[in-house]
Amino acid sequence: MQVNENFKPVIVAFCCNWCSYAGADLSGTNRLNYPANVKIIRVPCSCRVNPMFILRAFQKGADGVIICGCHPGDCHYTSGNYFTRRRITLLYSMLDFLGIERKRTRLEWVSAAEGAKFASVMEQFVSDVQKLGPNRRLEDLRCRKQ
Amino acid sequence: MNKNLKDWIDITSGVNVRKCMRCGKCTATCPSYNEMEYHPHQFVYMVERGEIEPLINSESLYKCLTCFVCVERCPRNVEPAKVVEAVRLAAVRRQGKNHLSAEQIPPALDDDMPQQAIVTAFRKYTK
Amino acid sequence: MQEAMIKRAVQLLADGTVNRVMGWKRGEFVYDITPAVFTTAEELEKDFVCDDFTQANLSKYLVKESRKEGKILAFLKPCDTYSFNQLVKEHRIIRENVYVIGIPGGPKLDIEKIKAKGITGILSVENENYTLKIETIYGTETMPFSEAVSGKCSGCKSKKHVAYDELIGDDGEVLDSNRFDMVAKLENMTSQERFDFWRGELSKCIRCNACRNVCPACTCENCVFDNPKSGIDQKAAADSFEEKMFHIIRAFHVAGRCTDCGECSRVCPQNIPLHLLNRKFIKDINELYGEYQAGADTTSRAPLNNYNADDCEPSVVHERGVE
Amino acid sequence: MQRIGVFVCHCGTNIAATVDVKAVAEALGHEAGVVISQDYQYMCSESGQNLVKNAIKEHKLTGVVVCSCSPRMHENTFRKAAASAGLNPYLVEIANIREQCSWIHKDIASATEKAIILGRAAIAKVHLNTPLTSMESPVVKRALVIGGGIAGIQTALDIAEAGFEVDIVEKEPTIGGKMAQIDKTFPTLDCAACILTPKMVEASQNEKITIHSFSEVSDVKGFVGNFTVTIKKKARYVDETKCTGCGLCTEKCPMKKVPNEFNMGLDNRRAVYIPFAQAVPKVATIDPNYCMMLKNGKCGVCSKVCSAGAIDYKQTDRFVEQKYGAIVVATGFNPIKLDKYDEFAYSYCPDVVTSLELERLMNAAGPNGGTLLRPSDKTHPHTIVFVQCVGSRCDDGKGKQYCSKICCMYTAKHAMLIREKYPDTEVYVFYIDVRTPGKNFDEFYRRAVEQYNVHYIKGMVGKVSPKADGKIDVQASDLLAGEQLHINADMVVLAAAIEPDKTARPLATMLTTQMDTNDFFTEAHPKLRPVESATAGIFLSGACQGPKDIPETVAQASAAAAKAIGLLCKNSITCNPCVAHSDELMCNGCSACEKVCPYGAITYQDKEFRMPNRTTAVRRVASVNPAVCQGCGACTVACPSGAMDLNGFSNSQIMAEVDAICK
Repeated sequence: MQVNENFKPVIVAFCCNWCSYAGADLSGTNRLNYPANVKIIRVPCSCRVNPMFILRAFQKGADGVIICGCHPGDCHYTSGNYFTRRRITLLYSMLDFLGIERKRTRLEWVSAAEGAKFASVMEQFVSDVQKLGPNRRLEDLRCRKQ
Repeated sequence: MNKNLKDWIDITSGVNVRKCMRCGKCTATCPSYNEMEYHPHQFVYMVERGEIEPLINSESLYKCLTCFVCVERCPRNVEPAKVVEAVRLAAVRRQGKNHLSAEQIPPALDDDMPQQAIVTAFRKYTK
Repeated sequence: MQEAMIKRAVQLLADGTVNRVMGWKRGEFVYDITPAVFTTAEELEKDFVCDDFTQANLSKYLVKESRKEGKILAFLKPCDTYSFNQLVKEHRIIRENVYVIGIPGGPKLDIEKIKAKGITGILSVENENYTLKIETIYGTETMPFSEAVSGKCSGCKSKKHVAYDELIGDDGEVLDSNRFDMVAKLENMTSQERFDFWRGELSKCIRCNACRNVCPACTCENCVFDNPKSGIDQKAAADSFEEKMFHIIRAFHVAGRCTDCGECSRVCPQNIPLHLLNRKFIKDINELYGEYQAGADTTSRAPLNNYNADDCEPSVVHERGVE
Repeated sequence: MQRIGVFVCHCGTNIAATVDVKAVAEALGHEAGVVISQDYQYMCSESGQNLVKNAIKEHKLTGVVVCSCSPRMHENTFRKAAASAGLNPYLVEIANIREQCSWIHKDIASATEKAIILGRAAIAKVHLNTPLTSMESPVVKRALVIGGGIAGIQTALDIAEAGFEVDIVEKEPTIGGKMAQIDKTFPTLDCAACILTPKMVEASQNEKITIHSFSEVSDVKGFVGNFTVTIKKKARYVDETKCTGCGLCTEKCPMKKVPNEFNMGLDNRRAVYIPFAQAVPKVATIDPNYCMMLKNGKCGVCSKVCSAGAIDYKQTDRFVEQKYGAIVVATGFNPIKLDKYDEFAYSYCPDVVTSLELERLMNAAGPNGGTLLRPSDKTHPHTIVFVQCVGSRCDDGKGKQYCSKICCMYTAKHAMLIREKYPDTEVYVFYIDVRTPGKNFDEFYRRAVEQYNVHYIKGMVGKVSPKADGKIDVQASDLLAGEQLHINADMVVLAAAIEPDKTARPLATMLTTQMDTNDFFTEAHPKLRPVESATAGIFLSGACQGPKDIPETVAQASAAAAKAIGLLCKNSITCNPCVAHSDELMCNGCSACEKVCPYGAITYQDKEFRMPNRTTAVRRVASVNPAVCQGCGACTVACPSGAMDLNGFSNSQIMAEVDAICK
């Protein structure tokens, strides 16, 4: 597949305040580089991420959406990420069913101590989306900047 | 270690030998203990280590009565008897090692033997 | 059947058990059936109908009706009782205010399938030993019953009533249906093929909201798409994405609650197979979290409001089937 | 119209080296609603904060965006600064342009571009921020301890010591729990009663402590700081206030054949009884299942002999309602039933006993007065076999998957005590692993092996068969010797697994606390909050949270007390205002949110709503208790109608951020 080097995918990352957001901070503290395309939105828990947010991001032109939460069993609110796991599994399955490229969506468990993992996950996710090219199947053409 | 053979035993027996916590309860009440070279817990452990050849070559294989006491008692649900049976099958199914040939059958026949037993034995002990 | 139902309804009205009856009545044409509430024996005898076209699921209407003064009698087909149970579980129907009579289910007929044979000017449709005798203004036509069976009945999941106060006719069994075949077929397509399929289907959507309005799981006081605070309120489909978003979110909101009654596809004026979205969720839930039939009882926890510590990771989606 | 101030921090060169801060301030200054956009060397410094404060006053700002380091670092700093300048602290948003931008990117152009986008997202969010105020909720200065074992007693004593009223609810006629039944304690071998009974007396004499013995919790309402609990005081047919505990009734009662549960049914008590000599409260209780008077109205001996006139055959269950600020659960454990383990012959051979039964058999106050005799023929046992892990570490559906933790140590204790008292008795211990982590624990176990010559054999007992001559054949494997053994034993002692008390499950439902699949209470955080439940104001003490020995139980009991005291010390609790709230007009009352709430913060009520045409309709709607909600947001996604939203992270706020990023 032809990879367009000039294409800069827009990546939205929803990060749980207690684990992944702190993990992202740690990768910053350790100066671990990952692509600038990733923009993080802080949520109290991964279970706060409504499927509507994900679809909205795609609608407004995001090329990939990643959700990061605490590892199962480590949720600050004891059970939030277990609900996230079911909801997001089903949502991703539905997006796949509708023919949306699988690699545009991802869920990762990143703890507050895993700065390096955060950086490498982002690195890889951006490169996967880069290979897929712009999100044509799920965007709202009206909102796209020309 | 024969990886394929170990995998075959794992699949055939349906037993996850890694669940064993080595308590020895299976061996504790095995009625064939005295006749066996390898005891139920050793079967499980040796399969875990992939040492299946010695088991196949051991007479212990045919001393197991398949009474299922070990299965009944095992606190971890490991089911040693099924491991023994799987190893036994591995031995039985070896090419060229048929335990029964067609010629051997007529002399073994007697009037009391049910027809079904002969057919079953022949099916089971030949490849 | 219809006579027995009217007779029983009249009895229950007379002895004061109920003060209203929920059923169906005929519109301008024989196949033009609409749910209706009857309050007198006269009305019942004049308008009440139960035939091969009375498909509509009455459960949803009971959300409002069960909150009115007095008790209402509702005739529910097996599939409707699942929706009924689900709504009772969600505290949407007040169970004490409804007297449920279970009646045998379909298969019911889809008039569109008859019309598709080029039969027009229909005056009446009779089922004679599974051959339809259709009187039209142009004369009599016939066609096999099986060819006119409604889509929602062809994948019937159960003939068993899961909630009722009394039964007319016999109770049936949960069936072994083939309802997931089409979902499985789509799953086995490539990503591009699936996308093309759904673009073709969903682009027909005119956002008439019929699917939402008929759905017995969509009983929100105010739909999230009509709620200005939700951030996604929309008036109509302005572009190809919005109806996609609408249908995904709608399917997601009813996931684990949808009883697979098939009303959404039945009422869709554009004939979009919307039930496939719901069935996809049901199939996934069954495969990933264990068999679950919404509405089969009134106590179990919906799969999306539940979890197991060893649930699968979302990556299973990415690992199975073809990309 | 919003008036938003944007403040871009250089953080020395931390940010300024890779992000063109001037350009960021310039670009964000053009965003809608922004009236001032400044950059500064160190925004978190005194003068930096003053910059923000002055701008708030001067420009009458309605929102503040600080582009700086992580909000986990300085969000509070800037919130406080805003508050001191008269702006609601929740109208401040942080754009993280250090950890998530300048520190990870090297290219100035792309880092600057990203910083601007992050700033825009924060501005978009702050447009929708609403002023939030922390709610204050008063704290009732009284604690409830459920369970009167050593855990409950210790917790109650500690809380009372701190000066708070505390009630103990105990379902048995006396407090003391399992520890009262134990003979000696490891690893010091001091007598359990000698160290426990003074604590029981202390609890009964402490004027801050009220003991509700023979009582159960029947209902719990309310939330942290303000629970209303209904306590059911079961009828004991004896007036507690009159009974002096003289025990005359328990001697005169003609009903002699009642199994004595305190001695594990190894001997009998009367229908009217005091469980043991040091019981607290020392009050008699009549067992209605055996009392002839209560069963058929014939007898009345106890009433005749009672000089205090305390016997009251007409007593009924009473209900007491009380308000509490904190609740500590200390419901403890029980050994599991061994009816599924036929191979150990427990159900039909009296000489096969559990370890707890052995405690009673060896106890001076036990059925044999402290002499170890076989229950069947009262002869002295010469060979005793101990079996470890009976029902523990089992994956066979009959037992428990966990390790019961205390058995290794008490078995070493039993073996040692027997060998010391009866040197002619041979003791065999069959073990799978010996687990002795704990202070002086392994030394203790080694002493049993080395000094007391206890035979520790690695292997499991497979079958226990009573023989005709009264002996017991124990068939086992010795894995290290590779032998199958037969031991001709006189007694077999089974280290039965322990499980949470059966009352714990319904209690957890009442308290809306979480339990694991084994019915142990789940702690709020397995490492950092081990004595709190996830439900605010409910604390966990002792074995109800997991198997524990006495030292651990007491340590946890005091820790739970400290947590409860910390709560009771406050006059009111300040609640995090970033909590969920339900829009009643949108809510369907479907209960989806309630199901996913880990804190039980959501309740339902029927409310009347105005409908068109001057009619009204009653609808069930959810309401969130802001004192209990912790703000995870699980409910907001479970809610199909969008009625449930989260303060500080509302649907529209997050959506605005998404839009700003994707624009």
